[in-house]
Amino acid sequence: MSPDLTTSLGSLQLGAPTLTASGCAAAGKELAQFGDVSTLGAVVTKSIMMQPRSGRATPRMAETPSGMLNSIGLQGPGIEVFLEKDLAWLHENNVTTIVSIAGNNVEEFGELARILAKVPGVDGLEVNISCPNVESRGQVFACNPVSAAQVIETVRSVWHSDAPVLAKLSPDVTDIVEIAHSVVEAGVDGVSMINTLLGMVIDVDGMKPMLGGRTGGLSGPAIRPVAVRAIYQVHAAIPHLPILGMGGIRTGHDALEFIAAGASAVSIGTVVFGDPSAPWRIATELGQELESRGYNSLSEVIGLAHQN
Amino acid sequence: MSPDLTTSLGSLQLGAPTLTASGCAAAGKELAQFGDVSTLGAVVTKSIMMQPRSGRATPRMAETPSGMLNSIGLQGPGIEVFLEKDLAWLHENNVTTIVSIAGNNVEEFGELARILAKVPGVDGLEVNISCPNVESRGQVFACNPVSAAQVIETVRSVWHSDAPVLAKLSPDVTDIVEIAHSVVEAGVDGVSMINTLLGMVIDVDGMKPMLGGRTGGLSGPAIRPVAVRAIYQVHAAIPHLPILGMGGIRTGHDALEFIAAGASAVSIGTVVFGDPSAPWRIATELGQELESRGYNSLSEVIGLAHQN
Amino acid sequence: MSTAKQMKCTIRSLEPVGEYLHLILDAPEMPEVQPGHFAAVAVGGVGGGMLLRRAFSIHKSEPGETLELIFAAHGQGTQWLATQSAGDVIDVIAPLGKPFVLPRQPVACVLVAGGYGAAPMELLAQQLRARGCRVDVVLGAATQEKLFGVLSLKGVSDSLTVTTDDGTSGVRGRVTDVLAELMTRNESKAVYACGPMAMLQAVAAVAQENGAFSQCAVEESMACGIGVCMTCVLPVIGDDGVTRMVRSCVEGPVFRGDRVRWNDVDTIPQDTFGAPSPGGH
Amino acid sequence: MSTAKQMKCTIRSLEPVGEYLHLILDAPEMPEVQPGHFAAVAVGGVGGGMLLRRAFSIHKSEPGETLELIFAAHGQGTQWLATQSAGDVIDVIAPLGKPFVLPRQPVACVLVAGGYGAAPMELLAQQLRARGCRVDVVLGAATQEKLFGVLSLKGVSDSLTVTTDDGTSGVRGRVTDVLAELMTRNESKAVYACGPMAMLQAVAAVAQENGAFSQCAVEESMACGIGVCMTCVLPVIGDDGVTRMVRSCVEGPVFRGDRVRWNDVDTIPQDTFGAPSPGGH
Ligand SMILES: Cc1cc2nc3c(=O)[nH]c(=O)nc-3n(C[C@H](O)[C@H](O)[C@H](O)COP(=O)(O)OP(=O)(O)OC[C@H]3O[C@@H](n4cnc5c(N)ncnc54)[C@H](O)[C@@H]3O)c2cc1C
Ligand SMILES: Cc1cc2nc3c(=O)[nH]c(=O)nc-3n(C[C@H](O)[C@H](O)[C@H](O)COP(=O)(O)OP(=O)(O)OC[C@H]3O[C@@H](n4cnc5c(N)ncnc54)[C@H](O)[C@@H]3O)c2cc1C
Ligand SMILES: Cc1cc2nc3c(=O)[nH]c(=O)nc-3n(C[C@H](O)[C@H](O)[C@H](O)COP(=O)(O)O)c2cc1C
Ligand SMILES: Cc1cc2nc3c(=O)[nH]c(=O)nc-3n(C[C@H](O)[C@H](O)[C@H](O)COP(=O)(O)O)c2cc1C
Ligand code: FES
Ligand code: FES
Repeated sequence: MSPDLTTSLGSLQLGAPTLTASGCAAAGKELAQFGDVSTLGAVVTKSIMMQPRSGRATPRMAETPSGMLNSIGLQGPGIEVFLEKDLAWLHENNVTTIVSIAGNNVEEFGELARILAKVPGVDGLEVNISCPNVESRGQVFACNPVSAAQVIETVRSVWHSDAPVLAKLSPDVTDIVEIAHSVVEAGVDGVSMINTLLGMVIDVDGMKPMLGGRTGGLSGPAIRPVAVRAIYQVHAAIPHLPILGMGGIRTGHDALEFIAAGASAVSIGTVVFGDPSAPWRIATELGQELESRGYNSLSEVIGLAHQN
Repeated sequence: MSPDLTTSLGSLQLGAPTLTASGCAAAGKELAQFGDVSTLGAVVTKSIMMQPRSGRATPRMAETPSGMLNSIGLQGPGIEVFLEKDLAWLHENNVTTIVSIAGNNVEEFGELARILAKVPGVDGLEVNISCPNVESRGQVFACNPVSAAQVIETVRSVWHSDAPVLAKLSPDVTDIVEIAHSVVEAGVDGVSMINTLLGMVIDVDGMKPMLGGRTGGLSGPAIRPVAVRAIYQVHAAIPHLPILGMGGIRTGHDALEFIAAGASAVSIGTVVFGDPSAPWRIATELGQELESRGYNSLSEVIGLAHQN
Repeated sequence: MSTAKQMKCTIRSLEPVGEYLHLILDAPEMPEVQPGHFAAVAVGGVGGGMLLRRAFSIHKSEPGETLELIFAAHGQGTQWLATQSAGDVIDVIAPLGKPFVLPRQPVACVLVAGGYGAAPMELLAQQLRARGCRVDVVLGAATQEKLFGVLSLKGVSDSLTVTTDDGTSGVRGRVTDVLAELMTRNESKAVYACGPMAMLQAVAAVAQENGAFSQCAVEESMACGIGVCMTCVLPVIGDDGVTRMVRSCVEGPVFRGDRVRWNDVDTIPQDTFGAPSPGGH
Repeated sequence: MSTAKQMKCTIRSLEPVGEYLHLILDAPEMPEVQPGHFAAVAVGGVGGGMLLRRAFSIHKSEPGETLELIFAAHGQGTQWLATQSAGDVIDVIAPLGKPFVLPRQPVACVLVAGGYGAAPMELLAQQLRARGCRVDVVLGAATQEKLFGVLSLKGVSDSLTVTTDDGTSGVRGRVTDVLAELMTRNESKAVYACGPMAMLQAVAAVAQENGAFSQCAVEESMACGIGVCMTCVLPVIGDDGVTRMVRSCVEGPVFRGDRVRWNDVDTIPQDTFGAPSPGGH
């Protein structure tokens, strides 16, 4: 019998263990030509802001060894158009949807949450606190336990919905467990980790940073060991906390590493760019990895690497 | 005419721009079969401690995408044997030598510096503050501006030598510029960056962390964009501070990225394991990269990417 | 949006043509292709260090049979591709992007290409001629070895002009040095262009000055090629007159030449939809 | 420490032998080799995602001419190596490590190998016989396809015994099931072993029980293979009776079987030189 791959993130039941990572699948529609999007664990949408946003200047990407840098700068249509077009499509197509939100300040996060709490088809909220706080000299919310908690408290106070709220954590911190503790106290139902690492590539012909935004976020298999470590640390410190894991997952074997470290489900990000069918393929492979090791379900493996 | 590749780190003149990275060339002797070690910029020796040290249990390494994890745990013979055997060999062979030191507490760093300040053949000191502080629940010195500064102040107070003192910084911090500022105030002549990133690989057959030490340090080309970013940030904040750059350098082109970001010289680490002649090859390639772009010297390129 | 297929394709042949390589793939699952469509090829092998696909204009294709690409071995990925050989299997997604829009009327058209930008032009010329259009071709390159398609395009066009920067073949100079006169002579109503951005900008300008419609296939750095990553954007003016940062992989790579804000590529013009207000967001 | 060469070697042939692959390289710069030396092979190609070399016992070598290895396509790197073909060039460092120590006297020796552990044994048998030693060989594997070298070792030994776990060839069981009796019968004074750690441990124990000297080639995960990284250590008792974490790439891979603390491999025994005091350093 093939293993039971269903899982959950807090109150949200997932029919499959692989989700798309925010910013790596737009709002799901473009992936429909490579698979049935409604069979994914969920689509996590590109972080949406209140206002339309042009993003940063190009070049916005650089390939790096086993990874890439991006500096998209949260380009998006703003929450209104998102609801009308993107969320409507997801809802019509019965896609489990986790909406990722980003704000320039704490209030904007609150406004976004207030709007989304009322809308049908939002199965979960991922709060991308790994974006710069314009009120605090551009420091990233997730890099400070106080500002991270402020965002979550504000979101929580207006989130009149049963759908879980996840905080998306940045690995660019001295102590990720401290940040996890602070968002848990502020009331999250789970955490998503990890966002990208801050990186840079220099264009040595132009003698300037390669990306239009100078720095960018490093993602892909290159960062996988950092993601596994972060998840392992947070699960060790807060065992009951649901974790949506991500960071360089390419195969079912990689996904199993994340589950064993403590993730309840995984998001596939950068690898989708090279292999758009990866979210489906990895779910299948994960099933095979579990089966070949004699496990009957994914749930029995969550955090198992902590027992040995 | 081929470009002038000589450079300096504070008062230390280097005949070549590529050094070995601490822990990636032992004390130089084993590399002698692949090249003339005295022609390298310098050998940076494996971090030495006061006492002999067995290191951590095996497995001590795991290959990762474009990188590796290691958890050696600072295995070494202790300062006494180091002076007798390793330093003596380096000195006899006219190798420019930067000795890397590590202590379990602030006093040990001081003791090591006091001993080394008197010994001939020490051309520079690299203070590896990226190791755990046993007195502070194992927190790494370099992760805290106060403990980082304490180490440097203590070293500086007994360092009666003209050879430069470099602090080796960890990238696993929220704000590396803050740490750089604090070690500069404490009196370093330069910084080495970056040390490895904390990572983990799970053995999904054994269902436990792969490494004997559970976590390990991630190095290699995978982390290069993080290193370039860190160097760029520190050079932007403290332009006069000499930087020894490292982190995944594989080619002369990579080395040029580091120089353009603000490094005065570079150390070659993990890549040596796959290509023991890399430190020499990369110096040659760097010369070609400079020449093909019409530069006459390495020194004119240091930090050049900040001007555009 | 075209519906693309992710396919394993066996290399039938890989041969040099001038400074480029001509790759012919067995592509039994290949859908119909329009000129201007592109293909995205995975490089470096599984477990290699390169995650991102490389984009190439589709040169030719027999649906259900073959797919042909022309490429320059340039950086790490294309150099890897150049070392593959017949029998090796590569992973390809195609067809991608919006193709060239063909005129409804049998008007005179000029096809302008720089270097490997000529790859999609034979297919385009054939389709235009099938609609009764006059087809004039201008091929430019830095030097003779970087010209592609001179012979084959001669066979499917009414005239073919070659320019090289160094004069090693045809007229010494740029494609735009000959374009205006050619357009006047033939009363060309549409210009189709593929090549470097600077060339596209110049061609679009000449087209506009001569009252012609232009279609330009742009080349922006692409991470995904399928519309999900937002790396490949450039400022394009919409039907409503508003400039947006638009994805060249799904809304392009072919754009109307008068709609692309060529001077502002690699910037966010201040009047772009959603642009940062002065002083930041 | 041997002096190793970093060489570009062209593949002369790569052929399957049972479940293994036999790689023959052109190695014009190859120095002299002793049995037990190993080679470290770069895998994945330049720019690939694999930074570390793979270590293989040297099977055979003609100095200045060839280098032969036997390997199992196991993980990512060896699988890549298995896809290479004649004419491809790979980067090799050899010879590395400390080889087997040969006896001064012409004593009776037993060579025990598990699976591809037989790779260095033909060379070893030849050298022992050249010194007048009697050579008995025991080859073991899980199953018949995982045996290597049966025929060739028959030709250079006085007796050859095969064991397989599943009985598909030779005696059903482990190499140690036949070793003691063989040693008694032939009054063997030295045992040479290469294979999995558990086998080495068992062989070393049997050798010691029978008053023989043993030499075991261990297999520890290696990052550099040249002594600079300290990843490949295991606890070995020195001449002074002190246990140290010793690098198997330069002080091994061949160790005296009675000196390796087999039960403590993958730990730091408390009495190791420099071990953490209880409660940490
Ligand atoms: C729509 C389209 C059609 C193209 N058609 C052709 C063609 O027919 N023949 C041809 O030779 N080339 C074509 N190119 C350019 C080709 O994609 C690049 O030359 C190639 O991606 C460079 O890869 P590399 O491995 O050589 O370089 P690398 O520097 O290793 O590439 C690193 C990364 O940057 C991206 N990149 C680098 N340069 C470009 C570029 N110029 N355009 C887009 N992405 C880039 C790569 O896709 C990769 O993700 C086309 C590009 C686009 C966008
Ligand atoms: C001295 C010595 C001699 C050897 N001789 C042979 C031989 O003759 N034939 C043969 O088939 N194999 C031999 N091995 C084992 C061989 O090195 C490993 O099977 C191989 O490195 C695994 O690489 P991979 O790409 O298949 O696995 P991966 O899992 O991709 O390897 C990842 C990393 O771990 C290291 N590693 C993994 N397994 C081992 C291992 N068992 N031993 C050492 N390093 C390992 C690799 O070198 C690499 O750096 C020998 C090992 C040593 C140390
Ligand atoms: C092009 C790109 C855009 C991204 N955009 C977002 C985003 O809008 N919001 C967010 O929370 N994370 C974003 N991420 C981060 C990913 O969701 C993910 O956390 C990270 O890339 C690590 O996973 P990966 O290695 O599988 O890509 C983006 C990543 C990439 C590569
Ligand atoms: C096996 C290994 C051992 C290391 N040991 C030390 C050490 O003792 N002291 C130190 O400061 N850094 C040590 N490092 C870190 C390197 O010096 C270097 O900072 C880091 O690996 C990044 O450079 P690289 O990617 O070129 O290896 C070690 C790295 C490796 C891979
Ligand atoms: S390349 Fe990803 S959206 Fe266009
Ligand atoms: S493998 Fe590096 S020291 Fe042995």
